Amino acid sequence: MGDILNLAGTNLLAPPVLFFALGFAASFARSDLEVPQAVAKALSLYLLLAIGFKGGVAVASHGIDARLAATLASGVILSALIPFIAFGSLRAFTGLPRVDAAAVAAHYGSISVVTFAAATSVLTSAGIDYEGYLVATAALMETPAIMSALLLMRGANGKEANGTSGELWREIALNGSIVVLTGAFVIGWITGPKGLAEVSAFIVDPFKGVLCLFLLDMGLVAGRGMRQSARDLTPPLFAFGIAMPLIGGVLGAFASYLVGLSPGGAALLTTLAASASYIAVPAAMRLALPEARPSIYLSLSLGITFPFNLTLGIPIYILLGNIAGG
Amino acid sequence: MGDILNLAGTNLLAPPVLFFALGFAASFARSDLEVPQAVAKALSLYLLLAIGFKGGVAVASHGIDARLAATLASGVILSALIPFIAFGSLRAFTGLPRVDAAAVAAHYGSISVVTFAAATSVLTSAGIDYEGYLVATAALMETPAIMSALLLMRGANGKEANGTSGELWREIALNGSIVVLTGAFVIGWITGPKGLAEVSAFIVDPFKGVLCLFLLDMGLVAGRGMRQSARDLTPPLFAFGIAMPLIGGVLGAFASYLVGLSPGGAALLTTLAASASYIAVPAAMRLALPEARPSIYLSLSLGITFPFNLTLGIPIYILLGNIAGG
Amino acid sequence: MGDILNLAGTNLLAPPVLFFALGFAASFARSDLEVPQAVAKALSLYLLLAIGFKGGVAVASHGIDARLAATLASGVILSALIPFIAFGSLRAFTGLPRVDAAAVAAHYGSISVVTFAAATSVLTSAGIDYEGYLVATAALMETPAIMSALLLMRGANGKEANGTSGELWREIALNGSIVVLTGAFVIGWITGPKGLAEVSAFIVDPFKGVLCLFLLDMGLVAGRGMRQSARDLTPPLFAFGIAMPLIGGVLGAFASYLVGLSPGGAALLTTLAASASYIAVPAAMRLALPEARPSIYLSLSLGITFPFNLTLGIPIYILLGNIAGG
Amino acid sequence: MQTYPKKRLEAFVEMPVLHRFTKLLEAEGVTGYSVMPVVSGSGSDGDWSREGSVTGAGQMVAVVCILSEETLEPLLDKAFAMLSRHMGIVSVCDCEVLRPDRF
Amino acid sequence: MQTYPKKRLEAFVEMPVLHRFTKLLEAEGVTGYSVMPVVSGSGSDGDWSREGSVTGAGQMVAVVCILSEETLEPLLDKAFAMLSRHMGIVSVCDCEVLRPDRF
Amino acid sequence: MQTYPKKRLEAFVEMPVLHRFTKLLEAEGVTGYSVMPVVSGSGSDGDWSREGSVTGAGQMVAVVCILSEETLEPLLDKAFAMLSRHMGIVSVCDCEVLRPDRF
Ligand SMILES: Nc1ncnc2c1ncn2[C@@H]1O[C@H](COP(=O)(O)O)[C@@H](O)[C@H]1O
Ligand SMILES: Nc1ncnc2c1ncn2[C@@H]1O[C@H](COP(=O)(O)O)[C@@H](O)[C@H]1O
Ligand SMILES: Nc1ncnc2c1ncn2[C@@H]1O[C@H](COP(=O)(O)O)[C@@H](O)[C@H]1O
Ligand code: NA
Ligand code: NA
Ligand code: NA
Repeated sequence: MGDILNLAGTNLLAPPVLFFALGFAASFARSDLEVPQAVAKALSLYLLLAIGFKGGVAVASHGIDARLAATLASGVILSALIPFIAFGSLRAFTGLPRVDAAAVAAHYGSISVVTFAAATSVLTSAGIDYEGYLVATAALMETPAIMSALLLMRGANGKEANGTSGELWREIALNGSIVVLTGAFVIGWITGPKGLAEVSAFIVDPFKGVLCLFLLDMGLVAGRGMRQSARDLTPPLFAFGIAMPLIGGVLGAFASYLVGLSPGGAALLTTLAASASYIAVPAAMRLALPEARPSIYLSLSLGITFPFNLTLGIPIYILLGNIAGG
Repeated sequence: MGDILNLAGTNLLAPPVLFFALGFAASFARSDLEVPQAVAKALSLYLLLAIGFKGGVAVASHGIDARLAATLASGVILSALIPFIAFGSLRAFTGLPRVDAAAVAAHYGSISVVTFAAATSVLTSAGIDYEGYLVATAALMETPAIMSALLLMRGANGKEANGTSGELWREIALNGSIVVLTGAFVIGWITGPKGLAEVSAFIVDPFKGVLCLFLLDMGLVAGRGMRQSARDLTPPLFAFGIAMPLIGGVLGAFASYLVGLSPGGAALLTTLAASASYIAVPAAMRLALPEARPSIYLSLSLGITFPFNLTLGIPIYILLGNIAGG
Repeated sequence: MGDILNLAGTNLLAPPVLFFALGFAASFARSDLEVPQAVAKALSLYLLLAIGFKGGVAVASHGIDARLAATLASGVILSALIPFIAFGSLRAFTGLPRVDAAAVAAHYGSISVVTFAAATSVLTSAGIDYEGYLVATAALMETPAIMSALLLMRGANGKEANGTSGELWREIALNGSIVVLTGAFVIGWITGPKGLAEVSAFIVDPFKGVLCLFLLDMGLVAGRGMRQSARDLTPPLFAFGIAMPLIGGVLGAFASYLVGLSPGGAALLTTLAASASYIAVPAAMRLALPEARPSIYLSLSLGITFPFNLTLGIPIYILLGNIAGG
Repeated sequence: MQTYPKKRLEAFVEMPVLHRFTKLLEAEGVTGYSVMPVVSGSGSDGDWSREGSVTGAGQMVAVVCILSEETLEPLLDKAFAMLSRHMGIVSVCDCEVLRPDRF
Repeated sequence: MQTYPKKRLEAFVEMPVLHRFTKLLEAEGVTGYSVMPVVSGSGSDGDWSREGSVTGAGQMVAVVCILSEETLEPLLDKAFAMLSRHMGIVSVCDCEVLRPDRF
Repeated sequence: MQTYPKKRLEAFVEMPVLHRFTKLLEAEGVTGYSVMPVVSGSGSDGDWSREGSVTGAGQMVAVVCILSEETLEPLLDKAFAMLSRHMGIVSVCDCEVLRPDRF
């Protein structure tokens, strides 16, 4: 417990969190600071590529163990299951309309790669190892939640959601962020440590610095979103944005325990379960549930849950991982 | 003196200056070479962030000394004072209309971060140390000059300048470049050398290379500006663009002497006083003094003073710093 | 031969080729993955700058030898000559209209810097040295092919090609990619190893990683092009896209033998002769031969020849270089 | 110079829907269209800006299409049906072109 | 399909003034607007290009706003007053929309 | 507010030809123009997208120019002659401006 408080303190005063806070504050003070969209996309691409590649190399180095399949499966189950819990809570406690609740639920079942990246960077600083295939788990967890959300809506009114066709699923599954994460993972796996050595000056060394810059941008965007939709976020919704990641995290930790992950791996699966999507799911919701309001789901995911996870959540998830992990 | 000639020679043939020259030449030859705006903004953001962060870390390492407050104060005074000298000279010698003279004056009171960056990079190559809080001084020097320029205009015709409201001042003070420089400085101060170690592969190692790329871009933009407004730049204006940084530099050196800065610190305060803004002030002038012609102030600042400072100015300011500094 | 098979195998499973394949596959699966244009341009600029700079430094270190002039001259001759062969083959075997054939021919006489970059990166990994002035040769080979193509068209119908004026030639010769490559080469030459040491954390260390990212982008663009113009690419054209680089390569190897280049240098001149332009020539063709269809020449150059060179071509050219080189 | 009357359709559509919208245009037989970026905006669903954002959700683009009156009529119905559930607006104005056969 | 006449306002304004201009639009009760990037241009104050530039000074953006004739009238006066000291131009053309209630 | 009728010319031209086209505009005496980016498009020469691409070939930009009817007439002939061999289209619509002396 002392350790975890320590870790939380260290985390709060580490560059990534401080840069996020800078962006958030600048946005609230209505500074004109902004990161051009092309640059934000490049930073995001870099992080996905680096995380995927390193995960693949880790699998190549340490080999696949028996827990690989179980971890992947538990990730898929968590992603598909969490939306039902989220939807139920939202309907019970927040009075959010059905379609908004379903859209929000999809976000919380899915995952946030930058939260994952921040967690790996804390683990690395703390010298804690983790299974490389958690990256593949992350990629697999992106979409099942969307399916659950659509099921929830179909259950609702018998009316088919907009374009739940094969085309929609192709678009969702081949979202650029999923393709890069998965592709880089496979490439890392194929090329192994030898491949990593050739590109590590690009992929490994500057990683944390790039993460800081991207978090500055996330802070700016989150702050802007909060400024604009503060009125939409009622206290119960706000509470949901803090409670839901904790619930997801506990489920993730429990799954990690069942699967038998290492403490580091458990911390990451916990983090994945606790995190909420901000790239793939929002775009999918505009196609599948266009009546759901982006101001609600983006504010909750980016404006409340992401900052919570980045600051207090990650240390908690590392603690949970420590308890759950072998 | 031999040293300084040596330094000047080395500086002229160092990659940063040569890349600037390449951009300038390409622009004059009307090559279609260009750096996309999003990339130019990212490079600028990177330089601000890196300079700010390293300055903060330096303060964290060496502690605050008695001269901190005096340095900050002298920076503010220089920034506020220089516009009056610039305005007077312009009115006396160049026949520039009042409003253009005031706008130009604001640029010369304020500072250019990339000139500062180039100077720190020369100092680092030469193994000369400097006080980290010069970065904070740079941030503080951005805006007082604007206030002086508006005072000059108000004095002129009794008529209030356009929107000298609180809103205008908020916009000026929260200009993105000031926010990043200051914010990164504070973050560097908080996280100290430990934080720097984590991100130095991003913030320290590639710094000079990124500076080269940004200077290539600055050369392209400066060359384009010169090509387009050559006719606006009369010989007296051209002379002002060379003489004014030298006057500012001497004042900066004198202030450094009074404050008791180290030779490196004195070189930087001299450089700041000698440099002219090209980000924050131009935008502020479009709001506050829209009748002033950007072709005049951007050409002077970017097309004449910046190249002069980059090539011959910096070695001179280092010499002045050496004389003035303790 | 065992070596070369080995090299080919290694090359196929190295990160650069795999990232290209990822992009190509993502594009074919119609993923929405894309690299913003500003970022693609920045990556291209970086590669040109880094290759140019390193080439110049190599010349500064090893001095100019007697072969410099001969290499440059042979590059110019290859660039001017290959279009005639390409044009003849296209007219004889593919039934391509005259203007399309001339435009395609210009692409194959000219060169692809990213193919060159990939080849240097394979050489570096294999520990094979090469003459730095091959970079200057690359820059010189960009444009003579365009002149040949225009000659071919003028020969055709007596009618002057569109705007074969001095203005057109200025635009072609001062294409941004040529200016950066040449300029950085000269800067590298001036600053030498000392200059390189200052910027190598930016220019040398991350080079291969950046190349991977750019190749991901090239894969996306090539795949998109192929998807859209598959119907334009008849089997004879497809065969041309594979055969022509091999013919060019053999000529390049022969020239290398005559000039007396080292095995590494011969591999690079062979690669240059075998590669086809995708930046400078397409833009020039839109000006000079607007009736030629970009879908033909871009698909051939980017969609067929580039992937072939990247995967199988480069090992072959290294083998040829080994045979031809001293 | 002789010019010919055509229509200029300008649609602000959500990025995630863009692909479907352009497919509709093609299905309705337009001869061409251009997609132009939008930086930021404001509407009944609030304000947005592209800067810093990595998701297409909530981001708009503009589709500009010069077309003939005959093509426009049936297209408008279908565009209306497709976009009714989505953010964005469609407007049409009269214009003149030089090469009537191209539209 | 039934369409309704509206106005399309297009203003090229300086980047530093953009914020004030959109505030004016909102104050005048427009229901929405879109800001579109401009790459380069030429006018009485000379040529400019955004590429390579890091300051907003001298850079233009385009504001496009579909609005009703009633909203347009008072807005034009105020826009004129605001922009008279700044670079840029305002033009208005007629257009047709599908959902009249939205403007 | 009093407004004055002018013309709004919108030309989608290939990037490599842009420079020549704007030179033509200047030669014909327009008082200003703005160049706006285009992200992707479709036409008789197929589809294209700027993303990922480093060459200007096959990429379009839009040139918007507010001008007087008198300037337009001779310009159209020359624009037609210049662009006939190139990709792209030109359209013109009526618009109203506030400051007639500026065009
Ligand atoms: N009247 C309008 N004129 C121009 N653009 C508009 C207008 N209304 C909406 N938009 C654009 O469409 C987006 C979504 O509109 P809305 O669905 O009303 O929120 C806005 O953010 C604007 O970018
Ligand atoms: N007639 C015009 N048509 C289109 N854009 C224009 C026109 N006049 C000016 N502009 C744009 O507004 C900017 C500033 O114009 P000016 O204030 O005349 O220098 C120009 O650089 C163009 O981007
Ligand atoms: N009818 C149209 N409306 C709008 N843009 C068009 C139209 N036709 C062509 N374009 C644009 O011009 C480009 C070249 O057209 P084309 O020469 O027909 O291939 C297309 O890719 C579009 O960007
Ligand atoms: Na989750
Ligand atoms: Na100054
Ligand atoms: Na070639």
